Amino acid sequence: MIEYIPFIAVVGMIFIGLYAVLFRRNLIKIVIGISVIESGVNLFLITLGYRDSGVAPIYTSLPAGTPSPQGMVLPVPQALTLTSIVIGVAVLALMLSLVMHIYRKYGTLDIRKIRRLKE
Amino acid sequence: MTVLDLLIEHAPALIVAIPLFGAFLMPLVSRVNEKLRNILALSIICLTGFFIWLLATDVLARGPRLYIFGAKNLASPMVRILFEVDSMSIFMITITVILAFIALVYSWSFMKEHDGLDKYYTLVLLLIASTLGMELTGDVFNFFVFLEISCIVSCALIAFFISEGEALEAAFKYIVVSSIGALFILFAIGLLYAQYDALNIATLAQVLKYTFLDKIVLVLLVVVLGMKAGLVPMHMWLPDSYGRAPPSVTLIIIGATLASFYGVLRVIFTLYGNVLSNAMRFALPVNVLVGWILIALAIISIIVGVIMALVQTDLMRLIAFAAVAEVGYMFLAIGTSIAALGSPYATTALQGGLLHLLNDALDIGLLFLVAGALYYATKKRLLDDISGLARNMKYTTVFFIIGLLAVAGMPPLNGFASKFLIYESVYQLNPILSIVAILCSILMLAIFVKVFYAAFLGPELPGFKDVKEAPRSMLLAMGLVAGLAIFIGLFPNIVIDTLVKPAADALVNHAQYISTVIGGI
Amino acid sequence: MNGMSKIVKTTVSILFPFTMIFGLYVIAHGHLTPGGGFQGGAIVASGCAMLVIAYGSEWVFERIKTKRLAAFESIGGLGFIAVALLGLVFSTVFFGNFLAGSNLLFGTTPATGSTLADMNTGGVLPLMNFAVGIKVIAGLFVIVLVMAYASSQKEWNT
Amino acid sequence: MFTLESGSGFWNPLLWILIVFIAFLLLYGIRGFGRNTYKKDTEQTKAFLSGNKEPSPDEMHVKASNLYWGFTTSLNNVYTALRKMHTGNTSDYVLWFVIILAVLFLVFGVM
Amino acid sequence: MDILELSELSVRIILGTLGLTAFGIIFGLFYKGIDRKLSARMQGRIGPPLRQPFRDVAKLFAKENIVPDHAIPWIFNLIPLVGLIAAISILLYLPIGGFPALFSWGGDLIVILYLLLIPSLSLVIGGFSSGSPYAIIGAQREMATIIAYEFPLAIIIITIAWKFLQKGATNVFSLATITATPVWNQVTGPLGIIGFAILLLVLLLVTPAELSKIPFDASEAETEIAGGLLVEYSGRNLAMFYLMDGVKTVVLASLVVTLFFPYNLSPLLHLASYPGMALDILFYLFKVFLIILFSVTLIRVAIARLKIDQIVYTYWIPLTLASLVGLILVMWDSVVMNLFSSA
Repeated sequence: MIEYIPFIAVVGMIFIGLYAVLFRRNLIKIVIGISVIESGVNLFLITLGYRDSGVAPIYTSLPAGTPSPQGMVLPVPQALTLTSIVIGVAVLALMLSLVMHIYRKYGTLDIRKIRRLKE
Repeated sequence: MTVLDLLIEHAPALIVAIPLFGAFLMPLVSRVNEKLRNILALSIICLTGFFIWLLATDVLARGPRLYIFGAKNLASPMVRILFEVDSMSIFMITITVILAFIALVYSWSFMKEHDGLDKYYTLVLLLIASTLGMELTGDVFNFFVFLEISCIVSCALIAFFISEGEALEAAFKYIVVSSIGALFILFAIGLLYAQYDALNIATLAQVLKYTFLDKIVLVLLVVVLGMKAGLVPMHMWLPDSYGRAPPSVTLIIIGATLASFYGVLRVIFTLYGNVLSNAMRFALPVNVLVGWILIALAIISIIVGVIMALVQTDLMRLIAFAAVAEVGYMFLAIGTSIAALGSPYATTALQGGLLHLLNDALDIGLLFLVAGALYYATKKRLLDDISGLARNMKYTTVFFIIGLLAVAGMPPLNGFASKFLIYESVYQLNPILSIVAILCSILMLAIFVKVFYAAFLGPELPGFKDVKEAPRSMLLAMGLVAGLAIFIGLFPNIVIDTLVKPAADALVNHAQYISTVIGGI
Repeated sequence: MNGMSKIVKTTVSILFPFTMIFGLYVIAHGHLTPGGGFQGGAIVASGCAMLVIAYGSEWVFERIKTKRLAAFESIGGLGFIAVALLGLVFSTVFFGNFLAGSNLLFGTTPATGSTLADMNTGGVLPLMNFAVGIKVIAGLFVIVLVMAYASSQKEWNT
Repeated sequence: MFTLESGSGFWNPLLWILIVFIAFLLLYGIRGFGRNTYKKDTEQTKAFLSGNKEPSPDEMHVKASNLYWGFTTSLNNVYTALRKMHTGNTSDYVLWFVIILAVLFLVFGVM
Repeated sequence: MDILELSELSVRIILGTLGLTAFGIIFGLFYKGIDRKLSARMQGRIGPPLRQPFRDVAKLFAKENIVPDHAIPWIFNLIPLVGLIAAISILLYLPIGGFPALFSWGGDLIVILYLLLIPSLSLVIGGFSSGSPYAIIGAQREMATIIAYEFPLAIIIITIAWKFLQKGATNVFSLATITATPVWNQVTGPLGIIGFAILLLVLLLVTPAELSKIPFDASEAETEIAGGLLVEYSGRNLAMFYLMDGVKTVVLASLVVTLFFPYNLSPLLHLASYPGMALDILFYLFKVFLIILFSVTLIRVAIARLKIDQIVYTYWIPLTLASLVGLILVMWDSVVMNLFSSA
């Protein structure tokens, strides 16, 4: 059971994030919601690569007696997560700067009022 | 090994690397000279086009190619980062590079009076590089990375007219929708990796078993990529962002949108190619189910697209809704070919859909360029505010007429050739599909005749006495697209035989795609 | 944003060099330890962000030319692709690791097994880490600086 | 070779262009027999308005959004529904995405 | 393709175009004369002589060719010609006079459906480009009419092709296939015959709208918008539109003949060579006359003009539903017959 907790957390985080995007009105909260979804997905990737009592996958600093490569956690999901984090930073920065500019033009952060483009 | 062989061998990497290199070069060059920067950007695209031409001649003659990054020995390609280029990828990158070239020619005059152009060119080249990467990669995770890059860059470009609040709003909507979509794609990739320990499309396609998780992955990928391609009812971001981006950028964003469409094709035909027709659901093979779902969404897209376009007052937004309908036509053809996999008309439908992909890019692109020229000349966006421009803008009028006839699918232009193939194949699945498609294409005609009347015909309003014809580079760009549209219209068979048919065959023949990787080189 | 109190400023002045060194260390050891260009770059950029918070964005903005930072960002990106292209020239493939095993710069082959880390290994990886590091430092610093400056009182009112 | 064949029919653009070209030459010739002069800048080049005086172009111009009025009015119900759908609210955009996702999950038997 | 075939093809194209242009224009005007004479007799008038349409054209050629101030001259002048040329080009794809179509390998029903749009579209753009409010109102009505009647027309064409496909024919949109075995021979039971009869009726009712004849001529409506989209046209430009109308009448009647009555008398009477051909041509002209008599003359004499929303309603609701019923009957035809035969 205990090994499922991370996956439950992943689903929980994705739903919390979706909730924020769907039902919160503040732009900043929507941005936070997207960040939460992203963290959930990253957690999912990291969990995939986890092995019970595994060590960092570096050959030169392997503790003595660890079977290699069975004793290491998987490096590929970590690489994926890192890439995803980097992308996440870019998306976050872009969204926040857009929010700043939108606030200047519209004078509000309410998503329901930022809809000059419709129909 | 001659130099030519060497160039062809490394072409897949260079096609992505050259625009990327150019993108980072732009800020440095534009400190030196602005004209030099424009020339450099164009020549970078020409160089990319040259490599694409080299690669295309080779791949079309000899079958798919692999390119493995960073490895001297080429053993076990399935655990490496690789590009896999088959005829379908060639088809897509050809379209992308043509659009990119035209957009850059157009930007020369169109963007002249704006500042921040060094960033503009950087972003445009980055967008081109990421779109090309999406179409070349043989690896789901790299597909995600390129998709995200294209999202971020498109968002920044949509917000390029930063003094307009609407542009910012469109960009924000775009980034929210597409980043959530991309995260779901990453989630799906994680699910695939968890089951099969592979990220490579070919390897995954071979071992995929259509388990419970694979169903989730299929739904996630198809829905997200469908959203990025603009399927109704997930299309709302598309009119917003197409309508507010600079028209030259819209042309390249059309390319990125089509790359998402390409993603749908890859997922269904290649990734799930082995399992779809074997698995059952509701006593139907799953490929029929997927096909009919796509057809249903496509029909809704066509109808909603044309009906909404009929009442738009903003010209670019109107064209964007027409683009939604055109995407619907593509999905209609593709859905038919999936639902009727293996029958002779499925091939026709697939060819028609792919030819329509090319035609849609050209026709909608041409209309956006004309709309941009009108905006450039009058600084007005709304159709109600302009009138009688045919007197002062003769060439633009001719190009618009070509675009109008092409997008409505009137003979003898390119739109007719592809719609002809679509009508004459989808009716075999169900006659109603063809009927709706024909009717909506006539509605499309009505929409653009209205635009033609409102913008070009009608009495000469006092404010437009001294409107000038668009500058030469914009005319050149429009002329290029119009020429291509006429060429494809008059000689559809040449295009079908050289590009579309190999692409359709490559899509259906997923075993070859897999064996290129698994069977080694 | 105006600067904070004298205590904060002094503390930041003392901490700033250490943050820089730590960040540069993470960049330089990217091929040996967890970390690398992005992570180290992010640490350095956080150090710079600390500076922005303590001294106020206008103070920093007057002393740093954002244009130059943008140029650095380009140079980082160019360097990365240039190294990859050099791989094409000297090795046989794009991203080819032409330095590994060549006994030149970063070219020695590390001993197998659990040994002390050897800086002089990794081939082109450290070079790429440096390129990415430069790009990330410049990029993130520009983002932080421009955002802070744009939301500062002086800019907001215009 | 130049005929596009779909398996159900044919379309040869070149043939059509040739036909149109020949017909154009012929009919342009026939048209040339007609009189091509008219009295410029007189009352007869004004728009025909049943003898009423011609208003300024601005007033006479039928605006684009008034075109096809009959058609849009007869589809009023459809337009009301579609306008309601296109709210312009970003949350709704994501909501549609989630709805389609949920529907497809149901169809494919995931939920 | 060697040089001989190529030269034969080019001769066919040139002579065919010239011949069918002459045929279309002469018989278009001829049938126009008959139509006017007959409708006058039905209304208790004497009516003009049969050669009156020819005189009309000759008169229009002698009149001033006025280009209004608000028009865009090159579009305004080009458009009537484009419409006439497109209407004539359809004749080359249709079987005329009992002979097989000249270029049945060059275009099929979908092509004809789209080529039929061009004359109507030229009327619309001509109206829009003349810059008069009457013309603009007429043009937008014409566009609405096009959208309206295109729905049932598409259903008819697709249904016929679908039925041929079910019977195992190839190239089902090709007119050569359709004339080889008439649609009435494709059905297996009474349901199919009823279905095709409904479709024939709908096609006959679509014809007057294609030709903008009363009751579907809201786009011209002389009494309310003074000729509508033609109001600013005069002289030889109007003559081109006049000729286009005549050619389109022949085209549409020939289309109905081709789709539903592709019968010839000569095989029945075992006539060969020239007498047979002459008989076929006369029979074809008679069939065309019957169709024009019904769907142009009779309907326009019997019914008053409809408003534009009534036109859209007529085509989109009753006629579309009728043609859908026809489609369903044709689709279920063999299914139901199989049920009977198995029971």
